[in-house]
Amino acid sequence: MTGFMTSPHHLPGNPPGAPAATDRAPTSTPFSRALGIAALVGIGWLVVFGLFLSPNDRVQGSAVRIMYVHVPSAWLAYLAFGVTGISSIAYLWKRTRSLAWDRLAGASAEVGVLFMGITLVSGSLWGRITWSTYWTWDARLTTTAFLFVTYIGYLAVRDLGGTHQQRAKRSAVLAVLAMMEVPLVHFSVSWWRPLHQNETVENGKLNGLMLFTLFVGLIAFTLLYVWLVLHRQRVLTLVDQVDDQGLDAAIAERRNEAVPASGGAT
Amino acid sequence: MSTWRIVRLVAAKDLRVEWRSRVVVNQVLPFAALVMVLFAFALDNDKVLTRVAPGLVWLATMFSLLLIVQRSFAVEAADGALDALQVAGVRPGGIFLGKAIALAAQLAVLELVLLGAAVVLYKTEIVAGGVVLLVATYLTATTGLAFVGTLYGGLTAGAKGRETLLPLLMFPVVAPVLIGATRATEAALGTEQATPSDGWPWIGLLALFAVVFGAGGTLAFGSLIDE
Amino acid sequence: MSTWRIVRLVAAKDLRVEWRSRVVVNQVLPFAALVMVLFAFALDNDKVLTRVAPGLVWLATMFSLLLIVQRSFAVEAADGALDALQVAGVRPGGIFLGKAIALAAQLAVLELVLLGAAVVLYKTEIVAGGVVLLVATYLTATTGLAFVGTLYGGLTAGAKGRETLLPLLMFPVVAPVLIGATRATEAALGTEQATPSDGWPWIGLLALFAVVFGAGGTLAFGSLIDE
Amino acid sequence: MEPVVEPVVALVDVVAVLGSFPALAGASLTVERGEIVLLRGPNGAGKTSLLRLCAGLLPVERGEATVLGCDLVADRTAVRNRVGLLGHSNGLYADMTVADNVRFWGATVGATVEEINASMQRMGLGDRLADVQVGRLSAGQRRRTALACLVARRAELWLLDEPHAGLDAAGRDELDSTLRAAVAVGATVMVASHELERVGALATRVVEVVGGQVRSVNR
Amino acid sequence: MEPVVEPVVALVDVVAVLGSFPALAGASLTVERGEIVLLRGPNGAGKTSLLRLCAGLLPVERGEATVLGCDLVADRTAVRNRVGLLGHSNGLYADMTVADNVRFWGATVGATVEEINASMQRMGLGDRLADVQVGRLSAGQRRRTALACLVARRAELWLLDEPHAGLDAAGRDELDSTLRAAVAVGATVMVASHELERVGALATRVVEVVGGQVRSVNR
Ligand code: HEM
Ligand SMILES: Nc1ncnc2c1ncn2[C@@H]1O[C@H](COP(=O)(O)OP(=O)(O)OP(=O)(O)O)[C@@H](O)[C@H]1O
Ligand SMILES: Nc1ncnc2c1ncn2[C@@H]1O[C@H](COP(=O)(O)OP(=O)(O)OP(=O)(O)O)[C@@H](O)[C@H]1O
Ligand SMILES: [Mg+2]
Ligand SMILES: [Mg+2]
Repeated sequence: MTGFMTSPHHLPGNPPGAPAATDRAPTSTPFSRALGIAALVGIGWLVVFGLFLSPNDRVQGSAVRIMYVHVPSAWLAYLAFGVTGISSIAYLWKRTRSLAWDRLAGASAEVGVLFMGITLVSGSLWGRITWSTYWTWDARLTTTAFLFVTYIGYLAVRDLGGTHQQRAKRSAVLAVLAMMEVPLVHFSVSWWRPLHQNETVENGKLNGLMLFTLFVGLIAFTLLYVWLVLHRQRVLTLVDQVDDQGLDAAIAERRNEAVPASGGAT
Repeated sequence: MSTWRIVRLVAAKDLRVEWRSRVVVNQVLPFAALVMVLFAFALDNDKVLTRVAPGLVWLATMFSLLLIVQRSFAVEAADGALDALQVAGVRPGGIFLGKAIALAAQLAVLELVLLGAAVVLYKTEIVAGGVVLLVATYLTATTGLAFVGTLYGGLTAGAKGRETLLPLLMFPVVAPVLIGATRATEAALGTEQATPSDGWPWIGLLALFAVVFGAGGTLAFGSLIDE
Repeated sequence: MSTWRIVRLVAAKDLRVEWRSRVVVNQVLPFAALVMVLFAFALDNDKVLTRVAPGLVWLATMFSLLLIVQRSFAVEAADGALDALQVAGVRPGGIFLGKAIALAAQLAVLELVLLGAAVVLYKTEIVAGGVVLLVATYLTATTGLAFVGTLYGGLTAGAKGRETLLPLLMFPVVAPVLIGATRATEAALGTEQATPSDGWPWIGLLALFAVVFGAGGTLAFGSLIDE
Repeated sequence: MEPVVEPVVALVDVVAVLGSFPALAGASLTVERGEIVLLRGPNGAGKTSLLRLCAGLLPVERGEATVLGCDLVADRTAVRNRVGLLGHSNGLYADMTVADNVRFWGATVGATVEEINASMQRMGLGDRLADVQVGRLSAGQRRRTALACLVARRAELWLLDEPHAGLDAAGRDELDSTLRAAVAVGATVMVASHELERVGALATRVVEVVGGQVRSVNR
Repeated sequence: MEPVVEPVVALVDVVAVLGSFPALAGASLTVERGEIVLLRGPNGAGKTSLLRLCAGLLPVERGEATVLGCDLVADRTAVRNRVGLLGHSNGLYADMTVADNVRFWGATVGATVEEINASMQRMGLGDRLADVQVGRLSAGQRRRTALACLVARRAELWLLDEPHAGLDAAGRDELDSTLRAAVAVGATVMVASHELERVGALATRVVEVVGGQVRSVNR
């Protein structure tokens, strides 16, 4: 778990009186900087291929270009939720229990929600063009929406308060349960009457350059995902440490109540 | 004390609370029934009604579920009983199963009433061929809903202000049950030429759902309820 | 102390409670929104949806009304505040109007969200011609609902076990509002070739309703709340 | 005091029911202005019911009851804004902060901002606690808040149901002096309590409530 | 007791938070078997939090806490069924009758019917009250019911939060003798209370809780 995941200062989980993280500790390492650049380049390529090099679609015209954002973002959202689930399991499993897993889960869920949001928006825009409607009660659309809400709920549960361990346990359980909704979304198309595209890609119904562009998008988004998660996870580490330092201050204040001067109820 | 004794104990307690207070019977039942009536009002059009009847029945069930779950844990939270249960060393798994069973029992009664209402208000016919499927749907769906309800009810019961999360957490998760149960019921009732055979796959989904949340709840309830 | 100061005081208090606890925003709003989504999914059929959209909006409003009213009086009953209000000699009429105003305010916000949801989810178009009618509908209906809600909320708040009556009492009474508001909204939105002119008679009904329950409540609230 | 002064509380054979149970079964009691009366008696004897009846919350089933000159049989509501009741429950809004609550309850009787702040200070609810939601307070802090609300009301007749419960040593002394001060300016106090020593010392008279009736106690 | 006997409660610099507030800010306390410890201190000092922590309800944020040999930091749940907690709230189901409640709570620890009836009798909840819904009881009767449930549990460590509040004279004596009896058969008792005289007389040791810390008091 530790290693490149932890922040540059190699700060432990959440130690009592941790080394002051207040001196604007950057959340980036040489590695993550390189990663960030790579992601940028990847997105650059995606723009080039997606907007210029890849051909129009016979039926959909240039609307098809939305796919290069829509599909990768959807798949990355799946990946993100998967990571959240796995690291939650890792937390719940006694031998690997560490708050670092919990923070990774949280970070990944946040990014996942972001990507799912992109899927929803790009999807409905695409829908406006091809189905001439932003939204319809197609199975995949709905299940996607529910998945989106579920993880918003997950994030809400994360800041219910309580100690870090309580937060971790609680949300880990939810994450594992929520993870099982993902296949529901994926297979929804084959289970309900689909209006939405079904496994277009897996069944290789795509022209070569389109497919390639899609994969460019996939790579770029993956790099972006890893980069975002790295940073969020480090930020969350720092936040937990700031909590602890805030607690130190609060404790000091609380102990002052014992000084006779301020007696009474407070 | 064996987990099963605890399960029985907790379930019996919840049912006794209901027996003494009659909240579900006097409040939730009429509510659910009125929901059905109001649906009928809101879309007064027989053709539409019979078509969507199965969906509406399950929708009404879910609103009632929300109320029953809130009630079931309000009772625990009101005077610190949930804490007391934990201090008494009652295994959380036991609490979970016990409350889920009581919840399922109340839900089952409620669903029968709603189905009856559907038959009366929406002129839904129950075809002999579909009865088995219908029963299967009700069993699996009810169990699933009871488990989910108890799980999230417990999670949101703890500290104050939490209960505000219940609908947000619960609805997206029970939505699959709503869908599955609706389709299965449609198949059982032969709505839109659906045939029972179309229904059975859904039962699978519902059963899976019930198993997952049953297991998850039994194992994890402890860490969910202690804030 | 003048009744109006009391009204302002009570209304401000209720809104502050909401401001501090955010229950309506965090719980009822998402609930209502999800109700709309689930309706849409249960019915999933765009033609039906746009046709019944107005009805569904008001149906969802009414479920939310129930939750808000229960909450509004649970807050009073929880720690004996309602008794304290009476002992403080706060005129019941003042309590009624104050709580009704706060309720109406919260309801209004909620309805806007629901209308928005309907536009997005059900592809409801709002035609310029109908806007005035639409606003009139919302004003009259909201006022009416707020009055009814507060009236029955107070009636059922008192002794324990009573709250079980709320839905039973309230829904039949608000049913007319549901119908009136739905028809008026349909007229405003031009659902099924209805024209605004069809709507105005309903506004009359809604206004009458609001006036009756407003007057009734202001006068009779005292005898309702003290058990 | 000379007889022409009418008593603050005059109950004659009062019967009051909770559900179907006669919590008060023929209670008779007279309280003069300026008294501090301790109501003692076993659990379930009817002390709380008696206080709620005097506050006009519990209807009089039989008998005659006059409080502050208002006939409760004819109209329970008239007396209300002139008495102050502190029951077993605090009558606070858990979601609002301490300051919100005291301000609200103060305002219902038109107390000024100064009076409100004064009563909060008096109960030691200054600075830190003022902006904490009541629901998060400790039991005693909640009781203090309720008392602060009561003090802000300047009632003619104080009806206190186990007011000391939950208060710490300082709070108890504060409460006692508050009551003495109130009586000094012409108020009357009835206290139901099981802390006989403390309240006994405070009280000018002790009566015993048993089985829904009132017995005078001579010490 | 000789040092080899490990203490029933051993807290070292314990910190525990409610929300973000450190209700316990470095509390250290050791309680030996058979002691009756009175926790006194101002409102909001942390008494309730301390008791809830010992019952395994409140997690230990920092420091070390061992109760009945169970390490609370490692696992809060292990200790639970061996302690008995009576908090500010009674932990009763208001809709169920007194008998229902006592039976239920008794059953959770496998108490026999005799034990259950005995503890009800002991708290004076026989005949009439047994079938009244708890929600309709008077404050003191409710407290008695909670105590009956507690007595039926035969805990090794009794954690009592202002147990006397609301009890009448008879009930208080009954409670005291109950506690003495429990200690006589090897239990340990911690009582948070503001009734210093009464509980002081009962206690073998008094400690003061202030600002989330524990101070020993020499009398
Ligand atoms: C709001 C509307 C939409 C949502 C929420 C949505 C959601 C999704 C999701 C979640 C996926 C991932 C599927 C999977 O692999 O499991 C997906 C894939 C896809 N979507 Fe959409 N979509 C929407 C609209 C559209 C539209 C309008 C089109 C084009 C007509 C479209 C075309 C595709 C295609 C081609 C794929 C890849 C299919 C595959 O290979 O699985 N989507 N969409
Ligand atoms: N529905 C009911 N059925 C039976 N008894 C009831 C009912 N409602 C109330 N009671 C009884 O009425 C009495 C209420 O008395 P009250 O609360 O005034 O007692 P109290 O003197 O305040 O007692 P405490 O000292 O415990 O506060 C209790 O004995 C209670 O058991
Ligand atoms: N969210 C919060 N914000 C600020 N303070 C809080 C919060 N939650 C709890 N507190 C404080 O934590 C303390 C809880 O202390 P606790 O209930 O243990 O006191 P206590 O010693 O039992 O007091 P009492 O004698 O009144 O029962 C109180 O001072 C309370 O104000
Ligand atoms: Mg009483
Ligand atoms: Mg306390």
